[in-house]
Amino acid sequence: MSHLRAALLRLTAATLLSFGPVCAAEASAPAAPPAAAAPTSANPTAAGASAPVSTSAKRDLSRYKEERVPGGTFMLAAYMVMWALVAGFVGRTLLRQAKVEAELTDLSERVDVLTGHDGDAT
Amino acid sequence: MTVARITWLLLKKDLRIAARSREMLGFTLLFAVLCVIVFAFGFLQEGAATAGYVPGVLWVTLLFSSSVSLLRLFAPEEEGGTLDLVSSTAAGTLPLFISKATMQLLFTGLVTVVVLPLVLLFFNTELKGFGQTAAALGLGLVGMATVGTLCSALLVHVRLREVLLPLVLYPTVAPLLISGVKVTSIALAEGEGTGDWLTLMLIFDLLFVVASPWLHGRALQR
Amino acid sequence: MTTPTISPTTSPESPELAAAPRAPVAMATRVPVRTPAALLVLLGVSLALIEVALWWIAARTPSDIVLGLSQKIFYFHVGSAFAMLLCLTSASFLSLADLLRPDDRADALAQSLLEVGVIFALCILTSGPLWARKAWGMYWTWEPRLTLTLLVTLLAVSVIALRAMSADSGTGRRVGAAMAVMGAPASYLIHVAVKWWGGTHPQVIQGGGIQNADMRIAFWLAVFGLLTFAAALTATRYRDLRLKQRGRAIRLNLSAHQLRQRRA
Amino acid sequence: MGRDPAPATVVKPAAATGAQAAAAVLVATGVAWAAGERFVLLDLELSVRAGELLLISGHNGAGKTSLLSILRGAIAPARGQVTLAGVPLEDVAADYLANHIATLQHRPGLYFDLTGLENLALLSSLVNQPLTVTEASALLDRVGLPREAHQRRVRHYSRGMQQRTGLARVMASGAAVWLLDEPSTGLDPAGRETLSRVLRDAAAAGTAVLAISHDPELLALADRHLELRDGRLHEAA
Repeated sequence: MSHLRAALLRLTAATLLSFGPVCAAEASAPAAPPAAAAPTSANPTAAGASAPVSTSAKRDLSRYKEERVPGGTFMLAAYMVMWALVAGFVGRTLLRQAKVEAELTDLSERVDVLTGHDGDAT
Repeated sequence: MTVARITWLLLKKDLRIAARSREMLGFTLLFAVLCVIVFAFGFLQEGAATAGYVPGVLWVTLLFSSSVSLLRLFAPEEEGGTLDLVSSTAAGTLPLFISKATMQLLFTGLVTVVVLPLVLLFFNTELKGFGQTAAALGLGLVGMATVGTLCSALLVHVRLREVLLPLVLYPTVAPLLISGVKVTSIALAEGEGTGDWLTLMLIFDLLFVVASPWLHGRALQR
Repeated sequence: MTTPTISPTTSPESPELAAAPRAPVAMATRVPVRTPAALLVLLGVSLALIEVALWWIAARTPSDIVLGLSQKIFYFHVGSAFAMLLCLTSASFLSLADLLRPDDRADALAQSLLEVGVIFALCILTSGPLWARKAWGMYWTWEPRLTLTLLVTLLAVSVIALRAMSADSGTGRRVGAAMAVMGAPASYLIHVAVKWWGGTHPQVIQGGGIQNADMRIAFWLAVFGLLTFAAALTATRYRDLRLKQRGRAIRLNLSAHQLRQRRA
Repeated sequence: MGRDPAPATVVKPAAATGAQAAAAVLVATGVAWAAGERFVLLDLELSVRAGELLLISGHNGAGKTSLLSILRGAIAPARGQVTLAGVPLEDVAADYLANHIATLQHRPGLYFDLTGLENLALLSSLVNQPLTVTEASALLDRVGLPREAHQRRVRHYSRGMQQRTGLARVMASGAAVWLLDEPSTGLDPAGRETLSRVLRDAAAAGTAVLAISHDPELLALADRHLELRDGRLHEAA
């Protein structure tokens, strides 16, 4: 089980580490109008050539100038919640599995006592 | 032949019981009327209920009242302990399913006949595109009755089924509900292009009508 | 990993019971009591893919002109959606198989797939609105794909709750399986909802695909990473459920043993 | 009476291996059933012969009702099997089973919003033994249901009257095996008298009658009396 736990920790750490600088960059950048959003610091080369996701064309851009939704923070929040959900599920699974395994050990001991087998009879 | 004969026997019995316990039908109708009134209150804007809500109110009222009657659909069998007797006939569980689905269809049909004019009246709307609306309602009711009967039958022996029934029923009939609302709003606005939606409803109906009795038989086998 | 070893010889199954024509519950075949190596490999591969994908998204993919960083949720959002649809539809099919021919393995697998599917559905239902706040200006719209996803998630949750409530009764199992089967059309509809109902959901994959090479790489890395991760989670849950079935069978056998001792 | 309530020849006995085996209609071998993770019935053996009145007793929770459910094929045993005339129950079609095994459980198996007569007419046609009104009426007379009650709804019957009508339904089914769970519940002394007479007559006509009961009146009448203890059946003292 320790493999799983370690892997999960690593994953979470990696998420935070990889997004940390990106978000810091956005947070510190002056609130520029989004239409002119600068390429992020982590990504100087590709941004110029990049095409935005196809849906952006139709959008009314004026609203974003006023609203300034902190997209980066939202993205980070989304990733955090997603990993928290998965981690919660995995944690619960591990707990349940540990319980089932303990129960099985206990049961096999009881069975051994009843049937007169040695514990390690294979 | 056996299927038809036994189905008729069971249906006749259900009709007789329904006629003797008319309260059930009466209360369901009252509930449906109450639903419409509450919706009218809820959607009151500047002293008038807005016509744009008519399709939604109509379909949701039908869905709610059909859940109410679905919860009572197998009550006669449960009360007297006859479920085993009527589900092991020479034609299997099919007659039971058909008779119950027919009962549910008749029931919701009656509710619709009362609710539709009432909604139009309360929301100050004229009935336009009657043919399309009727077709959508017909298809929607058939689908809702078959899936509903299946849900009701599945949950007969399940605790907390009052809560579980909507949880199964609503996602399953969601396609019918969404297209029904679409068709009704297009028809009321005398718009074009209900054909695709009606076809979609027909496809789902066919799927439900074929799959529901089969699943019913599989899930309730010994 | 520390796991108990239960050898077949320690089973209290007496010969005449073993020869009985019907197995009681879940006696069927071998249960993997040791965590299989394949599972660990699967887990390692998925985590590696996910980490590479994360790095790629953070370092290589461009930022959207309008959406800024919030667009970067897209990769894992769509990956989770793939995983959810795959999990829930296969759960429906396995439930159908279990209805046709009861099989403890199909049942356990369907259960684990449902649970993992719900987890990914919850991921979508949080990442989606957070993206939509920036893109559509609101957290939630009654858009067909969103609505259907929510409905199907509720259905899956109620199936899981029903199973938890009805313990190991045959009725609960059959009813739950039938409910899972009934969710299949709705799951399929989520896939085609945007096309049919003309929702506002972006159609990146169906409509045109991704132009930017880095974005495409990040996207497929995330998708395969999440799919393998879902498989690993499912396998873990499945193993757990199988162990549980095994434990139940052993406890039943113990009770048979005790009953016989009392008679003697 | 229009016809015999329990024709004995409906179930063909399996290939005879002896006088006893030939008469055994319903046989349970090695039956086990578990509630949760505990066995309630285990290694249970039982054979019910045509024409006998068999009584089963046992303390509460001993598994009597579960045994009845297994015998009528409503639930599959965890282990072992039950055969009807030599055929395992899981291979018998549901309607064949319904035609050949009639049960009376805690709930009488009647529609509460139908009259006694209507109930008999409907439920007997479902098992291919349709009764005429006269026949149904005669049956209800036989179980001692007052004439004026025939046309009333079962909902307005007393518990004992419902039990009598349920018994009439079992008689009308023409089944070769009767499985009755506490048949004397709610019956007055006259009703018990009637019940004893009906069961004795049915057994005499070749029906295999198995009843769960602690009623001394029935005990005195029974051909065999078994006690369910520790998951098995024992000859009662």
